[in-house]
Amino acid sequence: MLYREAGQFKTSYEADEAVFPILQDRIGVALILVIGFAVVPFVSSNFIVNSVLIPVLVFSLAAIGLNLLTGYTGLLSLGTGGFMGVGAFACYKLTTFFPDINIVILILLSGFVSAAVGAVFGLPSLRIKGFYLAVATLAAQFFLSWCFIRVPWLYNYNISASIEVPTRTLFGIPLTGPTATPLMRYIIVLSIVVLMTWIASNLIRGRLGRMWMAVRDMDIAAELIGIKLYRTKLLAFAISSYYCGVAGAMMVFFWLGNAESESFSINQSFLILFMVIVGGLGSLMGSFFGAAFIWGLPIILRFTPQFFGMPLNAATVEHLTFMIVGALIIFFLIAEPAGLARLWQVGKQKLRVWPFPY
Amino acid sequence: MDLLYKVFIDPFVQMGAAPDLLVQTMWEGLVAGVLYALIALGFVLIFKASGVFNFAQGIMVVFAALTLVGIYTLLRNWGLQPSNLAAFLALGLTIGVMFVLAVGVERLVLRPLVNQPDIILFMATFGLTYFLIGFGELVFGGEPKVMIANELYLPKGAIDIKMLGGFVQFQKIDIAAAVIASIMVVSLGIFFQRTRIGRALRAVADSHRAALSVGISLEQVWIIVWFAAGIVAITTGIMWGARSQVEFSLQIIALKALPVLILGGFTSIPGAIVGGVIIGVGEKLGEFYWGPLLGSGIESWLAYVIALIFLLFRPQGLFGEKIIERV
Amino acid sequence: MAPNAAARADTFPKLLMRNAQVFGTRPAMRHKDLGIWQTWTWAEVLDVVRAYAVGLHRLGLKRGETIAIVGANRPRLYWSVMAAQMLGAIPVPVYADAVADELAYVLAHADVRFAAVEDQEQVDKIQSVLERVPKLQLMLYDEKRGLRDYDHSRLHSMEDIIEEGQKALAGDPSVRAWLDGEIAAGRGSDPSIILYTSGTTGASKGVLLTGERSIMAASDTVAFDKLTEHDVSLAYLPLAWVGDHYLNYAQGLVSGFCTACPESSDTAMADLREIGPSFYFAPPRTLEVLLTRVTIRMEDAGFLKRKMFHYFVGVARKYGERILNGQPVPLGGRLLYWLGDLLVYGPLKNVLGLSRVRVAYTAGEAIGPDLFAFYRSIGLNLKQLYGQTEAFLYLTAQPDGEIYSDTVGRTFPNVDIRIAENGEVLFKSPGMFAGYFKDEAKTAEVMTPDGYVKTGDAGYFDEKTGHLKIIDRAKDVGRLNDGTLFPPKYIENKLKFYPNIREVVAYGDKRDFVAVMLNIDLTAVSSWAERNNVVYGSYQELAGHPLVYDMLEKHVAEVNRSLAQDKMTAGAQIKRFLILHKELDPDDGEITRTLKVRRGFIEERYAPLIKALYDGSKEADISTQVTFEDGRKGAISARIKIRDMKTEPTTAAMGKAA
Amino acid sequence: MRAPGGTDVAVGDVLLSVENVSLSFGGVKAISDVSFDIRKGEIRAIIGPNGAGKTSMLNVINGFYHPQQGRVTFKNQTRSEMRPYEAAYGGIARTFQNVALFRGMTALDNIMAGRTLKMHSNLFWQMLRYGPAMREEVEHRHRVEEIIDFLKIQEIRRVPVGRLPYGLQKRVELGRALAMEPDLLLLDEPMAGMNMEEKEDMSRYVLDVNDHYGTTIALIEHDMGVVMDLSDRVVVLDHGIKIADGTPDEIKRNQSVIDAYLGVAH
Repeated sequence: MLYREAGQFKTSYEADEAVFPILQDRIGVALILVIGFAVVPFVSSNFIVNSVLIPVLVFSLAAIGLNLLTGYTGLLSLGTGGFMGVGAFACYKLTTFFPDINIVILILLSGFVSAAVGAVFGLPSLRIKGFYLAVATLAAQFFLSWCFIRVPWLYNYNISASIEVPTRTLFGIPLTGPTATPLMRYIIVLSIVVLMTWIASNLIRGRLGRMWMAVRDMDIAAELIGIKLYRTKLLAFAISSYYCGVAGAMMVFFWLGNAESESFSINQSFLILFMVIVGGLGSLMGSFFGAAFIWGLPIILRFTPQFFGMPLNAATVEHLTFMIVGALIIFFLIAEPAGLARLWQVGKQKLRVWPFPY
Repeated sequence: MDLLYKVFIDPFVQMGAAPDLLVQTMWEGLVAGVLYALIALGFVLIFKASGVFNFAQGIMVVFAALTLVGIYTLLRNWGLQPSNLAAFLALGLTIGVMFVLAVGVERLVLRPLVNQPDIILFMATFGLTYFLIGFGELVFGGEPKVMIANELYLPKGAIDIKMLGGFVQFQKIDIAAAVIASIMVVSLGIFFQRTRIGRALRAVADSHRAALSVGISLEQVWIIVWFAAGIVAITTGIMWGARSQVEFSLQIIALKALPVLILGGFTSIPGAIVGGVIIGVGEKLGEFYWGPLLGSGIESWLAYVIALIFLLFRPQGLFGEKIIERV
Repeated sequence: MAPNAAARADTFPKLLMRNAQVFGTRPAMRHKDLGIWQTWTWAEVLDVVRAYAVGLHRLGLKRGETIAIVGANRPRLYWSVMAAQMLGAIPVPVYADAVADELAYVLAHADVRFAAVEDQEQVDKIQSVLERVPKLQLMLYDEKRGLRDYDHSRLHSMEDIIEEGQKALAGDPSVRAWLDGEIAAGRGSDPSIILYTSGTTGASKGVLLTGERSIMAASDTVAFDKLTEHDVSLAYLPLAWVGDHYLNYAQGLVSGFCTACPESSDTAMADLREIGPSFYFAPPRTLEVLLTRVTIRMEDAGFLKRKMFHYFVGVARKYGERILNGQPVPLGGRLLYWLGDLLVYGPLKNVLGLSRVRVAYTAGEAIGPDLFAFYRSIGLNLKQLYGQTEAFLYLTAQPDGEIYSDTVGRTFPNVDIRIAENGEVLFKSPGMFAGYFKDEAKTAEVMTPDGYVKTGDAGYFDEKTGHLKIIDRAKDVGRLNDGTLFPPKYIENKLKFYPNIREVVAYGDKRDFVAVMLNIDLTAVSSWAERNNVVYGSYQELAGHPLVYDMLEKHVAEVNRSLAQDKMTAGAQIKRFLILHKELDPDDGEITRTLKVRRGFIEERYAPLIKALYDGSKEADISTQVTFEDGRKGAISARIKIRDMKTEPTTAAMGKAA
Repeated sequence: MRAPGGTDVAVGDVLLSVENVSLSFGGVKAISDVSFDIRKGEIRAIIGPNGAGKTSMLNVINGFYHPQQGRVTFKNQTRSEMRPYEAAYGGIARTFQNVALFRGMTALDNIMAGRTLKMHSNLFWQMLRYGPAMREEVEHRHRVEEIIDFLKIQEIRRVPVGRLPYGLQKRVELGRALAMEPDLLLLDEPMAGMNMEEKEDMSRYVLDVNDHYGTTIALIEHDMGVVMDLSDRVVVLDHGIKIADGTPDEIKRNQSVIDAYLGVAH
């Protein structure tokens, strides 16, 4: 309905292959970015920024990471939490080694560490598939979270066995640590997420993306057209883990402020996997939807009783939340197994052919 | 050099030096293994018959145990005497609950999701897990509980046997666990091999149409396996509960069943048992003899690493059918 | 500025040179090819055409010779026309879907030595009739595919020829000078093109047009519709039809607008949507098909959506045209219409690819008032024009704001129209043809002593509007035995306005009463059948279905009612009708390429049916020869039912007495 | 116009030769001691009753299976073992009996994927989708569009292949193979499950490929009519043994072939 595609024709392949070939989409995205950067900071409270926006963005990035691996390359992983942890601890160590290098750079660097770790734990994927591989990644998960406890060097021998984020500044403005304003942290996180999302979209639309999807859809045929399976899969693990690592680092440095092994437990891995599935396998857009849904739902559930002035104690609400989330996930898988992204596509298509049904 | 010694020589020297300790460790491993095996059994049952990788098996164990204890306390509060009667009544009711659960799962989860990709069903069982956690805590409260072991006539105390120049201690409950587990496995084995339903179940594993030809609807089969898995869960719950206590953290050990499955293969009942024992014994030995080298707690991941290494050499597991790539 | 600038250039090649200077960097031509819209600016086009011309010259094409152009709307074929004209040769476009016989006739009659064709299909077709075209020496093809192993002694790829030309031009400057000379040598009075009219009767005639006149005609219309180099039009009409040559080729060169060629005929719809033309021409049939599709697709929409759609279409019918004509409309109406535009008209036009259309024309046959009203009401500036090949299309057209569905508009500037006493329309016009190629006799036939051309159409000027109204072909207007007037086309059109009816042939001249043979519209009727779960195995079965008969009977009854309105036509009501078992098909020669029915031919072909219509029998057997897609011939036979109609009393007596 | 089977294409020297190849799974012998060769530019048919080991032969040629005995020489270069992707690099493309497309991807992407081993831009540029990477994308998109044009599948360019009818899927798969610009194209029952019309189209395409790109083609096909029209030479397998080899006419007359098809016991 909003679309006016007549007369939007392409005279070059560059234009034809653009991320958003349709003008109206470009406008939409531009609007969202403007709102994200210019409007939200002024209208939303610290609470919103701190416990909704930042986490959702961080998780979206992690979800994108997992989606590259599971959604695009078809390799099921339950090690996401671990890889996020690697990023976080790596970044922590880097800050202690190079206190003067800008934190943003360190965060982006720490991703490489988890990329390396990811690649190592990706090795089994050359031999095994499906749930077997999932279990293999569980090994990574448990080994890593064990390391986060048992290797004191990782957290500089703090008695608390947790990492405390030091204060780091950019042009004198604190970005991390207790003194950093939520807004500042939000802006940094948003920028990094936008940048990395853009890169991800470039990757999946290009040669590498096609190789990944080829491996996902039919590895035999993929090998036959000259795709080296092991390189492609390992690359998928590495890049996926890079995204998760950066997400993990941001989670600690721009959101939680401190973290211990627990923050990167198996539950974290499952949480991210939920986001990917609910959002839609093989869709970047979906990763955002999934993160927002899975993270937002409990918050909403938590506040609705208060809103209606129902006297429920926190514990009960907590339990109810669990139940409802569980039920919703099942309901959701039944309603739309292809995830929120699919709903979005359908809606968009409807708008494009409006007033016709198809 | 020194390290190599510590890794490859020293542990075995210790074993030789104190064989009684070795036996003790292996026994504990064995028992743990048996319980892993029981959980794995739940997975296998469901995977075999419905191809669903039931992540909820772990929480089902906890849930079963909680329900049992919960109902028991309820009955007692109503002043039901004697305690044993209450206990067994509770057990019966719990079994009923597990049946209701099985039916519910089949109606509300499996049936609507039939012929969805595995990953989707897998995720659905996650949802189920969340639901059961929430529900369980809501009804029975989150705090740890004590299993009603002696009310159920489960033995207490230990037997010390003098052997190999030392004492090896066998907890009676552990022995009971081992025995009951074995009974469970054997009976399930018979159930699968001998009975008509059992054959139907195996038929389903191969093809759903085959099952129908045996005259059993898919729905029934699913209910049956989930119910069976529920029974297994109760047993496991009682055993674990009796050894430690009943709490939600138990569900994490459920994940231990995964490496067991890897070793045993997703579809083999004996595989589950053997795998369970290997993992149990392996991780206990590793913890006891190699743990100190790395700082303790390695049993949290050792099982997986064992499975992982194992996978690289035999992707389809010990007893799993061979996977052949078709072009 | 375009027109007067054009006036200076008196041939198309000169115009092309002008455009290359004036609009050098503007797009002249686009073509959906290899997935994107390949684009050429006027400057680029000039270069290619120059090279092409040189290439053709080297192959021996000489001034005054003819060259056949056969194929779909593709840049290289348009360029073939331009290149030929550059050398003073005369292009002769031929319908791409013409069957071998027609093709052979035209090629032979136009005694072409060269043929520029689209692809293997056309090459094969021509080679199959080679012996009947002795003069043909060389063929040029655009699409290389499949022609690799053909004997290339008399076959060249356009690409290669153009390349050679480029080399030659680059090689020595004198060639360029020579070519400029050739272009300059072209005179406006020289024949610029021969368009063969697929005559409704007998063999087609070659209409000879000259450059100067064509350009003058085009300049007038370009000025009339204020077309500029910023306009875009989609070339999807047959290359060989005057419409395409006029609207796209001539107007394009005069105004400098961009002509876009679709990827293929079956993607034309999608391509239309992508390119979003600002100037659009569609014969009523196309508009009809379009509307049918719209209605069918809306049928499948959800309840609310359907409700909304119909409601706002209603709103549009109420206010749309008045808003378009700039007449006063109540504020409420304007608001509703605005809302409708947001929810329905805008999106609808967008999906159909008509959002950006500034001027749209329809012509060729009468258009249904509802059909016409629909498009105008949703804000498409659709107008009617009247003309013919001999006039280089335009004779009359409707100026903005003076739109009536039953007129074809005012006499065009510089056009002179006279109505003969027998009601036939005669004209003199700037674009007037120079005569029929190699056919003095026929030329003389259609010319009046005082130099007017007979259109062969009967019509009159409407008093109120001053617009021309066309009722029928002059020679087709017949009389029933009781002497009442019988305008077959008029009746046929009234019936064809029903979406369920695709084709109609009416009989009555020198007969006791009017009877019609109907063709169902497969798309509309089959979807109707689906909705009312009517089962059928074949077209034939569907056409013969009693329920279908009932449905069409209602339509015929309504037509009778409306015929009864006017005392002129009241006597010509339909007494009997039947539904044909097969679609009338150009491949069987039953209708022309431009989809006009060949009444005479059909009369012979379906003699038994017509006999049955008039001897009162309830049904009749018929067996007909048919040509299948792949050219094979076969026969289908059927038993066809005939229905009687009761006629209405003349209601006109009071109403239209004055 | 054109002699059937494109015999007018220059049939040159040996491109690939199979010498005494034997292959068995466990105890079962799939191929025993088969030898034949494929010449540059020819269309070579491999026929035989079901279970004759035809597909296994193709799998040996492009490296899915490794024969226990015998050698395969491709472009004068003998090898015992190689991975399928090495075959791809070597210039062997292949379509499958039951279509093996990337179902989740559009027809365009499927064929683009066929260009993978022709693309080289590094990860950095791919991340930016700019400079070399973009240039490469465009260049190869252009080549792919030519193939799409050649196979007349413009309308389905953006359709996920999973949704396409069988005939079109086969065509897309052929397109993907062509995108690799192979020297040797292996077609495993390209016309399986097609109606007459589709078969004619597909035959047309096979000939055009052989003719237009000068590609050497080895194909397995059950429809004898098709085989005889298309191929220059035919090799006949039965129960893993080569029972005949020659021109279509020779094969038609060969007694053992007739027996094999009539199922006479050996």
